[in-house]
Amino acid sequence: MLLEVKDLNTYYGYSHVLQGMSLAVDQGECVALLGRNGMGKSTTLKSIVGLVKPRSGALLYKGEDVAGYPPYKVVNAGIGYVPEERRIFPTLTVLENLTMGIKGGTRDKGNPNAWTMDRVFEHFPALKERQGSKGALLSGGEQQMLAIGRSLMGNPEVLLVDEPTEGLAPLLVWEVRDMLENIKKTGVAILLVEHNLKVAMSLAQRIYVMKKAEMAFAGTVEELDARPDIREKYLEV
Amino acid sequence: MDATTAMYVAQGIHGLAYGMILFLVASGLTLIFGMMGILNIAHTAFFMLSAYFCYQVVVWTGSFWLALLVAPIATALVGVLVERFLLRKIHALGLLYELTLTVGVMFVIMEAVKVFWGTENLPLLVPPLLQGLVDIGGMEYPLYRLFIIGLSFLILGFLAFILYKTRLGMIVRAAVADPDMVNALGINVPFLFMFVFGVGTWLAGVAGVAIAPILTVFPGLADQMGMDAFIVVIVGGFGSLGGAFMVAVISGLLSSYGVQFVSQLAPVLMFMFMAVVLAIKPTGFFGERE
Amino acid sequence: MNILETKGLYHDFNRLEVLFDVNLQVKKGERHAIIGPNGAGKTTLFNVITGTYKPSRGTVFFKGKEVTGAKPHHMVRLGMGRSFQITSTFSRLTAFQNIRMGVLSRRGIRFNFFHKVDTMGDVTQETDEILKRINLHGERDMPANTLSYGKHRSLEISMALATDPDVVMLDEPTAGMSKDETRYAIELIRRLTEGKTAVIIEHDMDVVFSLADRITVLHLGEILASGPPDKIRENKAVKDAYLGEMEG
Amino acid sequence: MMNRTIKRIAWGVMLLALVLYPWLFGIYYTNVFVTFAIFALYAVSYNLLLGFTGLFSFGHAMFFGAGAYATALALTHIEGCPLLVALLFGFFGSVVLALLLSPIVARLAHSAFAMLHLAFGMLMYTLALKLRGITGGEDGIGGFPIPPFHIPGVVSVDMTDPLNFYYFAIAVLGGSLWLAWYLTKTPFGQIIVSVRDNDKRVDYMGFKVPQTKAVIYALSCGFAGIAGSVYAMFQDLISAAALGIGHSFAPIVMTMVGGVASFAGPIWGAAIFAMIEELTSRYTERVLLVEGLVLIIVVMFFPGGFMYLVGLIKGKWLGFIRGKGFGVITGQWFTKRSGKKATEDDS
Repeated sequence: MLLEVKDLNTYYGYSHVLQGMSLAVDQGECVALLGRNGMGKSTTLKSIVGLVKPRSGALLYKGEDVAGYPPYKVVNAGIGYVPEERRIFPTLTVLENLTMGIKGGTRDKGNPNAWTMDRVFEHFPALKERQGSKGALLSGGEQQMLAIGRSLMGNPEVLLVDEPTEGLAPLLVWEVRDMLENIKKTGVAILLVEHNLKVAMSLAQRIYVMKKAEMAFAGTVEELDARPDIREKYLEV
Repeated sequence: MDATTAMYVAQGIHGLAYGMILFLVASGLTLIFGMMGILNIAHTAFFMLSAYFCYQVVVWTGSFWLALLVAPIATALVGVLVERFLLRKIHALGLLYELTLTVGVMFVIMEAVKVFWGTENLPLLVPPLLQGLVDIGGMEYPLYRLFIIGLSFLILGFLAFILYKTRLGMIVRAAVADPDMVNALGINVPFLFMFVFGVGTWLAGVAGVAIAPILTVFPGLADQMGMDAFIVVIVGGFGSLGGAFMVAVISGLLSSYGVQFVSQLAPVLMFMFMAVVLAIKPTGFFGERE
Repeated sequence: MNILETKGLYHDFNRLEVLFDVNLQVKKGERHAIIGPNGAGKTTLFNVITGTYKPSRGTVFFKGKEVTGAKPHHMVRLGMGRSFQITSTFSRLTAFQNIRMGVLSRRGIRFNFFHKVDTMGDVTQETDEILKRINLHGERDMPANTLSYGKHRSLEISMALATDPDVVMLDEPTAGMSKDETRYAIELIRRLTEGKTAVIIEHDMDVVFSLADRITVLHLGEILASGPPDKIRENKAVKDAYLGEMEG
Repeated sequence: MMNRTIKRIAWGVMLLALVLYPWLFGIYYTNVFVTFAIFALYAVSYNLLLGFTGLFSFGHAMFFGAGAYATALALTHIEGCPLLVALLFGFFGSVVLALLLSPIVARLAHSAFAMLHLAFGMLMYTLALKLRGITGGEDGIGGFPIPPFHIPGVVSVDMTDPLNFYYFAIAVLGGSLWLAWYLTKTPFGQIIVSVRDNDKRVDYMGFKVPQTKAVIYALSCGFAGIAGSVYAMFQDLISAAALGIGHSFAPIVMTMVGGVASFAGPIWGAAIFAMIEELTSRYTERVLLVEGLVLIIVVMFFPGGFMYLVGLIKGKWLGFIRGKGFGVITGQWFTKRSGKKATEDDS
C-alpha cells in the first residue's frame, strides 16, 4: 500500500478535529474524501503533509511512518500537495511558481516520464501563454492549474488535492476535472478532497465519506451508489 | 569645475558614500525582517562587532583586505549561532519574545566588545592602495570613499542578482510570501531562515569593515548607525529593499548637505522626513507587510 | 416588517466579484438560516451586514433605518450581536469576564475610572444569571482558552447575546463540534433566541432544519432561493447546487 | 476571610517598612530605593500599555523625559514655583505629548506601533540634544531650586534634605502606583485587557477601540511623566540621556524579567535590576552585560518572568493564566504570522 493513515488524531487547541481517522491510497489509485464543510477533510490532508502536527496515529508512506515529520521531509518522500485556496506565490511569475515545485533541484534524471516544464504546459496550455505574468494576476482557474502543475513538477507518486473546484465557475469545474483525469492516466495516485459529488464520483475508484471528525462510509463508487441513505445524510441538503 | 560646484559635488559623494553604507546595514535588516518578521534590534551591534573583528585581523595580519574577507564572515557566523541556538528555540512564543531576545543579544555584544577591546577609539588605517586623493574634473576626492561606493554597489548588485536571477533568490522571495507553502514543497525552511539571518548579518559585517577606517572603531558605532538604519527600514517600508535603498541615499545626502547648510537642524531633518512619511503611510513608502 | 434587509447588494475584493445583487429579507422574530456550498459568499454577506466592510454597491437597512457602512461598534449599539466562524473570545479572560463585557457594553459603562468593576453588584448579578442560563456557571472563573471546544463555542454565542441584541448573527455556531455538542448547541441557540431575531450561517443540515423558520440559499454570490425549510428541501436548483450536478 | 486579613497585615507591614526604611538602611540605600521606586513606576506605566493593552512601544523614554524636562523648566523659569505645581507640569507635559501623538498612534498596532515609537523616541532625543536654548543640550538643565513642600501656615518641609525628599518621593510614586493598580480594576481596566486579547472582538462588543487606546496611552504616558518629574527633582539635573534609546529599553527589560502578565511584575523587575546594578557595579563596569545575559536567560528558560516563578512556588499560576502557558502573553498580535493560522491554533 502506497499511503496508509492509521487512527489519526489531530487537535486545534482543545478542538478534537480528527478522531481516529484511517484511510489508504494504493499505487496509481484515485481515492476521494467527501463530506460537508467543517468535517475535517482539509485537516486530514494537512495532518498527512505535516502542516498540522497530528497528536497520535501512524502515517505509513511505503511502509515508513512519517507521522510528525516536518512538511519538507514528508513531501520529499514523494508526496505532492495542492492546498485549499491554492496558495500560489503571488509575487513570483508562473514559470517561477512551477520551478518552486522541483524537489530540491535534483529532478529525477533517470525517470523517463519525469515531469518537465514542457510536459506541464502540455497538460495546461493556458499556463504556457501566461508563463511570464505574476501569480497574483491569474484567474481562479489558472491559479488552480498552476497549483496542480507546481506540485507535479516534484514528480510525486501520490498527489493530495484539496478542494480543486471550489469557487470556480461551473464550466471550469469540468475543465479541472478533465485535467485530474489525464493526470490519473500518467499513473500518479490521487487523494482528492472534494465537496462536489459528481466530480468526485467520476474520478475516484474508492470513496471515503466523513461525518464530524470521523469516517461515515468507505467503499467503491458502486457501493456508494447503492447507498442513497449515506448520500442523503452526509452529503446532500 | 570651480570651487563652489566642487564643494557641492564633494558633499554629494560624501552623502552617497554614507548612504551606501547605511543601505548595506539596512538591507541586511530588511532581508531578515521581510523573511522572518523580526526587526533584529541587535543588527547594528553586529555591524560594530565586525568593525572590531576587522581591527583585530589587521592587528594580527596587517592586511585590510584579509580583514574585509574574514570579519564579515566571522560576524555572520555569530549571527547564525544566535539564530540557531536562541531565536529558533523561542520562535513559537511569538514576536514580543523574539524582539526582547535581540535586545538582550545587543546588550551582550555591546558590552563584550568593551571587555575585550576597551572603550577608546581604535584607529584603523586605510590600506595603502586606497590612500590618497583622486582627481575628478579638477576636484580632489578621497579614493577610499569612492572604493566604498564601488564596493557597496558591487555587493548590492550581487545581492539583487541572487535574489532575482537565481533559484535560491526565488525560494527566498517565495518564503517571504508563504513560508508554510515553501515548506510543503520540500524545502527546509528552518535552515533557510538561518541562512538568511547569516547573510543579513554578513551585510552588516561588510558595512562595519567599510566604515571602520573613516569613523575609527569605538563602541558608539552601533548607536550612531543604529538610529539611521532603523529609520531607513521603517520609512523605506518594512521588508522592501527598493524602498530601503532610496531612503538610505536620501538620508546620506540629507545628512551631508544638511550639515553644510542648516547645521543646527541637520540631524533633525531626517526625522522630519520620516515623521511626514509615516504620518501619511504608517507602513512606509513601499511597505505592504502590515 | 423586515427588521433586517439588504437592497441590490454588490461586493468585490479588488475586482474579485463576491456578491451579486443580494436582496436579503429577515422578518422580526424569525430564525433565518443562510446556507450554500463553500465559497458562496455567506461570510462576506455577514461581514457587510455587521459593518466589517462597506458594500461596493447597494444598501443595508436595520430596524427600518439605513445603516450601510456603519462601523461594527455602532451596529452593536443599534442592537445587533455577532459571533464568528473561528471562535473569537477574550482567550485569557475568564468566562465570567467575557460575558461581563457584553453586560458592561449594554449598560453603556465604558470610560468609567471610579468604581471597581468587581464591586458592581448588579453587573455581577446579571452576568451570573447569563452564565447560569448557558450552564457555564461551573466554569465561571476558568480562562476562555482552557474551556472545552464545545463550551468555548457556546461562550462565544452567549457573548453575542450578552448585549441583549434584537438581532443576533451567528456564523457557523456548530463548526467543529462533535455530534452531542451540536445537539446541545441547537437547544442552547433555540432557548437563547426566544423572542429575538436570529440569522444563522450553517453547514450542518440537522442544525438548519431543526432551527430555521426560513432559509436563504446563496450560491456563487447570488440568492438561489429563499423560503420555508420544506420548500427549500424540494427545490431542484438547490439540490443541484449542493450536489454539483450543474450542467457543465 | 482569612485571605483579606492576611492582605491587610501584609500592607501594614509594608507601610511600616517603608516608613522605617531610611533609619534601617542609611542614606545611601535610601537614595538607591528612591531610584528603584522611580523606575518601578516608569516600568508599571510601560506595562499598562504592553501587558494590559498589548501595545508594544520602543519609545517610552520620550514621556519619561518630557515629564522631567517640564518639571525642570518649570522650576528654572517660574519664580517660586511650588513643588506640587512642578510635579503637575511633569504630568501634563507628557500627557500633552501623548495627546499630540495619539491620533497617529491610536490607529496603529503591532510592529508599526513599536517602530513609530522608536522613530519618535529618536526624534525627541535629538531635539533634546540640539535645542540648546531650551534643553541645555548635552549637559541638560541642572541646579534648579527644589522648593520646599509648603502648605501655607501649616508646614514647610525642606526638600533638599534626602530624608524628607525620600518620604515625598515614596508618597508620590506609591500613590501613583496605587492609582495605576486601581485603574486596572475598573471597567475601563477590563476593556483595555480585552483589547489586548482580541481587539477585533472588542469592536463587536460595542466599544470604540481607537478611543480606548488613546485614553490608556495618555494615562500611561502621564504616569511615566510623573516618574520623570520625580527623577528630575531627585537628581536636580536632567539631560538628553534620559530620553535615549537605552532608557526606552529599561522598562521593556524590567517588565519582561519581572513578568509581563501581571501588575506587580514590572515592580519586581525594577527591584531585580536595581539589585543587579548595585551588586555588579561593585565588581565590574559591565552592568549591561549582566543585564543582557539575565534577559536572554529569562526569555529562553522562563519567559513568564519572575512572577511566573512566584506562581510556581506558590503552587498556583499567578497573573491571568490558569492551566496551560507560562504567564506568557499570547494575544493575537504576539503570535508571529498572526494570520488565519494563528487563531486556529489559538482557540
